[in-house]
Amino acid sequence: MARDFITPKGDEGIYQIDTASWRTYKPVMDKDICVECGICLTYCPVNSIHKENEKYIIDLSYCKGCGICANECPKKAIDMVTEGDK
Amino acid sequence: MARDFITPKGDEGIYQIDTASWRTYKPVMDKDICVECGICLTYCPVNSIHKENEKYIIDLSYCKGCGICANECPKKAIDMVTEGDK
Amino acid sequence: MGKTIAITGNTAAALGAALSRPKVIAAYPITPQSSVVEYAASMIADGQLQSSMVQVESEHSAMSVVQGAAMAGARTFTATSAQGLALMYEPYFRMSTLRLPMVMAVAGREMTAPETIWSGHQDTISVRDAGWIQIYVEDNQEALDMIIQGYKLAEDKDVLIPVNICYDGFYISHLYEGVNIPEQSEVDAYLPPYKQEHVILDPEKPMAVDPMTPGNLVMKYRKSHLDAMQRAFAVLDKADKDFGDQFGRYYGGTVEEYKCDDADIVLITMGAMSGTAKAAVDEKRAQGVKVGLLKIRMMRPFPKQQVAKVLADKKAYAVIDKNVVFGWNTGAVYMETQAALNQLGYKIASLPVIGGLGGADISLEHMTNVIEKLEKMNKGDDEQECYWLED
Amino acid sequence: MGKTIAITGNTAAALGAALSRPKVIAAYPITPQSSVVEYAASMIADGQLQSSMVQVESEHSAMSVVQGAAMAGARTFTATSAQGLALMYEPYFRMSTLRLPMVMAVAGREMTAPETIWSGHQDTISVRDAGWIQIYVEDNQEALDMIIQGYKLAEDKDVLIPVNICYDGFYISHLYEGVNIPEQSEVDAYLPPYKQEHVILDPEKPMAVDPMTPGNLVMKYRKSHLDAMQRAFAVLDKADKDFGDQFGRYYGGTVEEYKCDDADIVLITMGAMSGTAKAAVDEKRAQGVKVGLLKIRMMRPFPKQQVAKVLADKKAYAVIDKNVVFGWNTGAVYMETQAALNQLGYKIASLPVIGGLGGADISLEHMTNVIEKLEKMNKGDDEQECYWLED
Amino acid sequence: MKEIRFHGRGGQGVVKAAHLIVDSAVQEGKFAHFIPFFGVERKGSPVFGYGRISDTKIDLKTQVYKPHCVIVMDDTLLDAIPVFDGLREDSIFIINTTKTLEELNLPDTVKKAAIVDASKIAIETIGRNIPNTAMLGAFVKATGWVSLEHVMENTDLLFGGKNPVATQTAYDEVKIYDLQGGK
Amino acid sequence: MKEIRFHGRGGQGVVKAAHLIVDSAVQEGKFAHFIPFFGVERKGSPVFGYGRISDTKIDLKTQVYKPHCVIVMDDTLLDAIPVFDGLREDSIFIINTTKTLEELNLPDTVKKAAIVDASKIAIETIGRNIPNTAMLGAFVKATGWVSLEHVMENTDLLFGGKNPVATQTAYDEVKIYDLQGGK
Amino acid sequence: MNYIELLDKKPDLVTPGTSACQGCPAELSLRATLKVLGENTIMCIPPGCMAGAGCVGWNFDSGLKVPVHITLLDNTAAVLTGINEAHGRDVTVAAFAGDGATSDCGFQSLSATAERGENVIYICYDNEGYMNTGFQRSGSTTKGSMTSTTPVGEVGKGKEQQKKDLPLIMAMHNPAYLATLSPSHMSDFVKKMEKAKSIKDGFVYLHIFSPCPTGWGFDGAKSIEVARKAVETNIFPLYEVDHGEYKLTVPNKNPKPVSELFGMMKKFRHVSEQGIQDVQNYVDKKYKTLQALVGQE
Amino acid sequence: MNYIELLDKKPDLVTPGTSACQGCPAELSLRATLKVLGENTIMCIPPGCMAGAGCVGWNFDSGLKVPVHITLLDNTAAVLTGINEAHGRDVTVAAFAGDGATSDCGFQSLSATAERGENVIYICYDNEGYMNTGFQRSGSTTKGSMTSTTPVGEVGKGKEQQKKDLPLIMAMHNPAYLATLSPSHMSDFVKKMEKAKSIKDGFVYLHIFSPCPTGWGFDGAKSIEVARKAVETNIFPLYEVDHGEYKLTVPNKNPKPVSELFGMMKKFRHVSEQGIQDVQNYVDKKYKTLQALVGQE
Ligand SMILES: Cc1ncc(C[n+]2csc(CCOP(=O)(O)OP(=O)(O)O)c2C)c(N)n1
Ligand SMILES: Cc1ncc(C[n+]2csc(CCOP(=O)(O)OP(=O)(O)O)c2C)c(N)n1
Ligand code: SF4
Ligand code: SF4
Ligand code: SF4
Ligand code: SF4
Repeated sequence: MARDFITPKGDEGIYQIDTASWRTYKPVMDKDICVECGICLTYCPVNSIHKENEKYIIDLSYCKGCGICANECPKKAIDMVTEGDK
Repeated sequence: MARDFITPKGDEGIYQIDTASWRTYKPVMDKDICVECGICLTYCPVNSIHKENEKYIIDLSYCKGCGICANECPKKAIDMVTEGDK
Repeated sequence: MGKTIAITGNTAAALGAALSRPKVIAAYPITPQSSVVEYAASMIADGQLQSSMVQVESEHSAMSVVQGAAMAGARTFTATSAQGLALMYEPYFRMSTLRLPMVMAVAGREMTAPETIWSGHQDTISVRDAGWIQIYVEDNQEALDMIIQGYKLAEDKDVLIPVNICYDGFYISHLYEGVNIPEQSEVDAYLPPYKQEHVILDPEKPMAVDPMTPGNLVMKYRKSHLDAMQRAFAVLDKADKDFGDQFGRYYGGTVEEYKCDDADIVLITMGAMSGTAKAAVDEKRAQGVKVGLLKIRMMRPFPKQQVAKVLADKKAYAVIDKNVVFGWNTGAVYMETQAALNQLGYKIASLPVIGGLGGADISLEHMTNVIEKLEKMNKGDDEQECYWLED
Repeated sequence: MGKTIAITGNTAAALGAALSRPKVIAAYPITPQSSVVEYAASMIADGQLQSSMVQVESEHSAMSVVQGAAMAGARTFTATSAQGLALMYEPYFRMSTLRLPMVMAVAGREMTAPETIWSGHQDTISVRDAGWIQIYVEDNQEALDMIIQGYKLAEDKDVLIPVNICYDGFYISHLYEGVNIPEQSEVDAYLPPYKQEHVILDPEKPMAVDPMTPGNLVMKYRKSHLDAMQRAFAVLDKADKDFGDQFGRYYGGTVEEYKCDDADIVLITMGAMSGTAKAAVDEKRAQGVKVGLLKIRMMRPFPKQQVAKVLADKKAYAVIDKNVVFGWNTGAVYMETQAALNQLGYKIASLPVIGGLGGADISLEHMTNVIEKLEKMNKGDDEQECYWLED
Repeated sequence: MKEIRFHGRGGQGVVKAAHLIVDSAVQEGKFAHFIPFFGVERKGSPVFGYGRISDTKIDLKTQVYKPHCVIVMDDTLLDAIPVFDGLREDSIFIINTTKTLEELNLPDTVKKAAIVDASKIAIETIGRNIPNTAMLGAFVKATGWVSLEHVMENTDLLFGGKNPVATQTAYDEVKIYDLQGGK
Repeated sequence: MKEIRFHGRGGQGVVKAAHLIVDSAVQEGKFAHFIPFFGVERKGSPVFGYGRISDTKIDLKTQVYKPHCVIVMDDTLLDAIPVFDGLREDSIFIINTTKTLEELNLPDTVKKAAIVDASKIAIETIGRNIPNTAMLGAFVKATGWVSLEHVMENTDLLFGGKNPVATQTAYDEVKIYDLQGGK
Repeated sequence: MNYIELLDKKPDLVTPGTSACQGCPAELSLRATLKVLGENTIMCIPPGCMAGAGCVGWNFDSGLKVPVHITLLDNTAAVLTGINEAHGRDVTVAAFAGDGATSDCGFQSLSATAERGENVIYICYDNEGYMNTGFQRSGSTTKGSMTSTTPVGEVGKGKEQQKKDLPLIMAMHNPAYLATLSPSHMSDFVKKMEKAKSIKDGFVYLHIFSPCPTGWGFDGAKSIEVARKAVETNIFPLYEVDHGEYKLTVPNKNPKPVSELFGMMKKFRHVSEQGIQDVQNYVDKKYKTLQALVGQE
Repeated sequence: MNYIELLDKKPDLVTPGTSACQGCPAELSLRATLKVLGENTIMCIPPGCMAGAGCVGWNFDSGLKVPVHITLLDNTAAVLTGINEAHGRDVTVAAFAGDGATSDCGFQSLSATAERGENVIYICYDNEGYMNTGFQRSGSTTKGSMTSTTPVGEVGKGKEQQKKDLPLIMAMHNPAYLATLSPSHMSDFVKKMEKAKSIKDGFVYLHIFSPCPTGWGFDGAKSIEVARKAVETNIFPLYEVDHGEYKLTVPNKNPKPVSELFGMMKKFRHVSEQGIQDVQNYVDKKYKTLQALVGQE
């Protein structure tokens, strides 16, 4: 897009940061323990948790590894494990 | 006083306007009706009413002739009369 | 052809705005501008003007409201003066640097301190480097006409810069005189509805307005702004010509020359005092003095070419400033005229003059005194000391 | 003789202020100034500084609080940047026109829009006509020292004008380098307690501060202000000399000349970029080019005599502005230099340069490029087009 | 061009009176203007303003220093304000007062005086001491610079009520003295 | 004069590390400075800054375009940021990484490289992945521009705890490669 | 000394001749205020009727017999703060400001000063509009009121919004002391002013109802009557909040209808039955809120 | 759709990668807010963490998928007004602003917008300080809190004043709808946000409690826990005011002591028993006020 440099505007795309690279720890959900209450989803600040086919899954593309999901899960179904491990 | 014209300040005297000249009507107090309650004094906006020797008197030097005293006097002891009359 | 009625400068400004059909008006009262707001409010109350008027709590919010409205594509109007202009300075700067066109009328008033409510150019002059176009007018008719022209100029795609129409407090804001009020239909023909294209806040076209911008790009935005400023000279000249063709009143665009052609010496003025200067020129011409007047109409951008062109072959000139530049011992118009001449390679004898601050009168005698001083000057002389028009 | 430690420019400013013993501090955080406020707060929290610090809600109130304190006779300090300076513009103008001496540090930042938090001189330059003295510094030591000298200058009975100490955001505010911290006792000797005499709010001496004032008197107050501004040159030169005698550091007062004596061509700069310019001068001198640097330290009042004196016999000069004048296609220092030369009767080839806006870097190469352009210019040539230092 | 200086006090309607004169002149195809100057703009404080009427465009935007006509709406101003300053040889001095010419003791520079008790007329007609519309009648009679018809029409338009009556009454009652030969 | 460019991410302590170098140089009677440049200053965003060390006063106030030394605190920056720009012939490239020299695949312009797993050292010593104090050890070893004693003293003063240990460990563990003749 | 004696005997620290309109109760309130606060006071007055009436001064003369400064319209409370911080000794630092300067243009500065708990007294005289510049609307204007920026016409029906409840808004800032005052209730007025003067541990906010004969359109002789009516109708209830304790100082169990006040002046002449009812409902609701606050244990 | 489904299915209108800190609940609140308000929204964000985190944009890219503008720190509500006045059609005009922009620098603009009853939604996320510039004190900071401008030392003991009670102050402005929200109570949060969106007859003010792990000094994983504790201790009671009707949406008869919240983070570490008690008293008093307001007939 040719810019006119009149008024600064952001209309070419969505600015985003690769926040996945921030993680030291990553959340790992134990599907067996999970009771699909959805609590983790409501609290994930980066919108990384979703229900797919009746199951909750964590999409790590932007997950910052904050650990809120693990902390809030009433069943302790989520573990924070060191990035790279599993 | 020699002015330096640094910061504008009012330190030579008190600025005042000859508000007596505004009057169309002036308050006249009937000492016989007055019961010395002091109400007029409390309401005069220009501080023109005072007690002297146990009597209330109206000092006309700055009285604007607003008529509040006459209006508020519970005994109707004050009359507003045309300036120059009485 | 409209009708001529006597009105104040403030009414003229309000009418000029109303005829321009702004969608949103937001303004805050301040002497000597208040009746602009009041008149606009009464036109709306009477159903004569279809604008939203926002009753803001301060000038800072007045400018912010119109900035919001302008980003959403509306034509907007506001008016202010002195302390109000100062209070809105932050959003004022932003309005121009977001390149949102609008017109703001300023009833020029001296800046406090000292505590004053009277006339002066200090308010607008002190903020002349905040990115707005500034046009100064001489009488009520010009105030009305220039608000309409102001929109034409501001909204031109080559410009897209908001415009101040500056008229002297009291000397114009409260001046009551005959003014021709153009017909709405004629104004509509001259000034079509504005459609904003360069930026918009609209869910149908989501975008960020003013995301974070690094320095290399800031340089580009600033250069674009400065370039647009330089284009404004021609756009104003054209707006003036078109306006004249339609309404029969021509103002000269960036500057007005009055009897300059054969003049040896020239007065330079801005705003209401220009009328008095014209009378002085006439008086002195009658005495055989070859004097002319250069009235600066556009102070931002500064018409350096036009000023230099007029002065090029003159013997001497004086600039009468109704403001001071605090870092100099002169006014702003004088200082910038000096800069213009230097850059363009002229050196002409000159006299800096300051008068009319805080509502002080600039009289016909003041003007003739200045002319007499100029007559005595020799080519190349520059008065280093400013001549103060005291009573 | 104090000790030398590495600190940031902001810490230097806070220390300069603390050493000057202000009674009242009020400031509001803004990038890149915030750590000035924080450092002052921590000195107070630690019991090292006996000042009242008012935690205001905005810069408008910051300036208003110190104005109140100053009217009651207190020495005061504040610091700000860009949007903060803009927001306080109304009380800022009033502080100076009430002639209340104080020092305000400004970590220079580009003005929004575009949305930016980075370096620039636009903030202070755009308000240069609001009656303050403005001094621009080159490094952390100068920032610290000039805050102390600033009080000396502001409080001088010949001056009584508040002073801005302007230092470039990030390039100085966040620059971390060795700075000599003077001993408190030495600063006390240089800068005695301030006793305000010209105006005071005190029940023991009742007076109105800033009653309504008619135009003929406004003219006198303005003239007095402009005269005091002109006296500030000499007072700063003396403050500089006294400071140097005591602390061993001389800065040159209104301007600093760097290898100008035998120079043919001269760069003019202000603030942090001056250091880079010095390096460029050295580099070019090593190649045999007779180039010098004129660093403008005081921009308000504008030292026109000093500038003209240095440039008088030069072949050409360039001014590198880290700001724009919106009504011109140049920066402010260039424009005013032109005015100065014209008024004083000089005509020297010149090149307007703009760079460093919005945090853009002004590199050594930029500087040497400017020098090379100057070398090619002939006497009398003026570049009408501004040279933009883009990457 | 005729230059007029107006003196009065806040609340007496000085500005409105001046506007009515300008309106009338403009309707008559003349050029005219009025510039008010306020001190502190509140009831009772002295108010003044400057008017001009001319057959050609008026460029001047300055105070009037040498009036052809001075209008004083309140005789208590005589002591407070230099109302007589700059009077021309051929000028006319119009004053609202209960006093007689003798009692007024006008300076020699006043060569023609018009005296009217506009306050009395105002109270009798409109019922309030706002003397401006009455003063207009005196002005028209004393100067003839605008027509009584226009002024009365405009007064009616702006104020209505008995105001035009006040104007007419003052027009009829004003006493005009030629003082060229001394009082 | 030696010029240094620092790269890292918000939260890694880049600025503090640079300050410690300047502190040390100043204590040694040298001149030194550091200028940080922030984008959006929040955890994880790329951060960079410029340092200089010299025996004479440093006038320059500009970015470093031709560094004698580049310090990279986070190897994920290698792809994101032009960290290799302007490297001098005689410059040193210092990087915090778990990778080996081979895995890094450095460009030819890197003539000398210092590799250290500062994050690991940090986690092992101070218990958190803040690699700055470890990187200082690598820097001192690789350049010798300031003394280890001063840096450790200053680190202790500013951070205390095990930070000086991190510095020492990295000093000991950093691997320095001369790549003049190619990798 | 009872309040009448006090008003009689204490020196009047205001110029004897201000140009405030005939019957202006703001002038009355200013005089009474300074009689109580006394000579050891520094006064700030922003632009508005009181400054315009000459209470700051003209040329080289002052309008008060205590130190006085005209602040900006928008920074009064901040200036008070600065004066207070600078003064070593014990001085009463006070402001006397219109409702425009208080509720609108200077509100942020006021709110922040309250939040900081500065030891100053901020007094607002509420004439429900910008009187000095010609009666434009303020936030504090009563709904329906005609003003010069909310004129009445084909479309315009006066101010569209209810009055901004400054006293309650300020009460929620937890000042050390807050009170509403009316010149019609001078005994209450003086008592509250004395209490305000005695406060040393924080911020004081006083809100004075100040009918404006000129702007509102009634005879200046009726100013006090109008003010009294505002109290009697609960349009302006008299109460105080002393360190968090709410108290109705002039309780009003049987309020008169607001229409009685509306009938007294021109600015409401055009207001419809429905319009009056709107205000009545608002006043009733507000009074309930106040009672609830008074009643909280 | 229940609130969990809504949060799951509604499009996320915020950039997937913001640079808000790990565990920042303001990011959570912003995403949830826009999921409810939807695509027909224009958003204004003043300088602060959310703008700094990239939610406005960078260079030529936007940080949101709806129109977004970064206002000045001091004029957000006024800009909303202008956008709203200009828009012919029905668009939700909203702001998402920090407590600094709201309670301090932009408070006047907010207060006046509320007074005018503009049809816009102003949302404050309250992290009790100026986080974006390095955690300086704001009016909304809790008493005792250490911040970078109220540091702790020999003399300094953290913030000296109680927290400015923005929600109650705004409630006294008579908004059409007002509510307090906590990210720990998402069902309540979504319900209130939906109600806010539905309001067409005036001003809406929403105040979201937003603990800041970075500034306050606690582990980001605990953000929701901290927010919940604030509700449980009555430090941040959840209520709404719908056209003047007060309601506690999450009543809390047996509040936990505030010390439980104080213990969770570094910013209060230095606070003495007495200091905690001060805040406890303030919280108790405020809750009583709130109950009184709820109880008014
Ligand atoms: C920034 C700014 N805007 C506008 C004004 C103009 N102005 C002066 S007084 C005033 C009205 C003040 O109203 P209020 O505070 O209610 O006092 P009142 O006149 O009613 O006594 C206004 C708008 C100003 N002085 N400063
Ligand atoms: C007039 C002005 N002053 C100061 C600033 C600097 N500034 C930018 S963001 C900010 C803090 C905002 O705090 P808050 O609104 O609480 O948002 P948070 O950063 O906590 O999210 C400040 C002071 C500014 N942008 N404008
Ligand atoms: S760790 Fe944090 S960011 Fe990642 S999924 Fe869990 S809550 Fe979301
Ligand atoms: S909170 Fe725990 S149990 Fe509930 S959906 Fe998430 S992982 Fe499953
Ligand atoms: S306009 Fe009203 S408030 Fe102002 S002085 Fe006159 S009566 Fe008083
Ligand atoms: S500093 Fe606090 S509020 Fe700001 S993004 Fe980080 S966690 Fe969120």
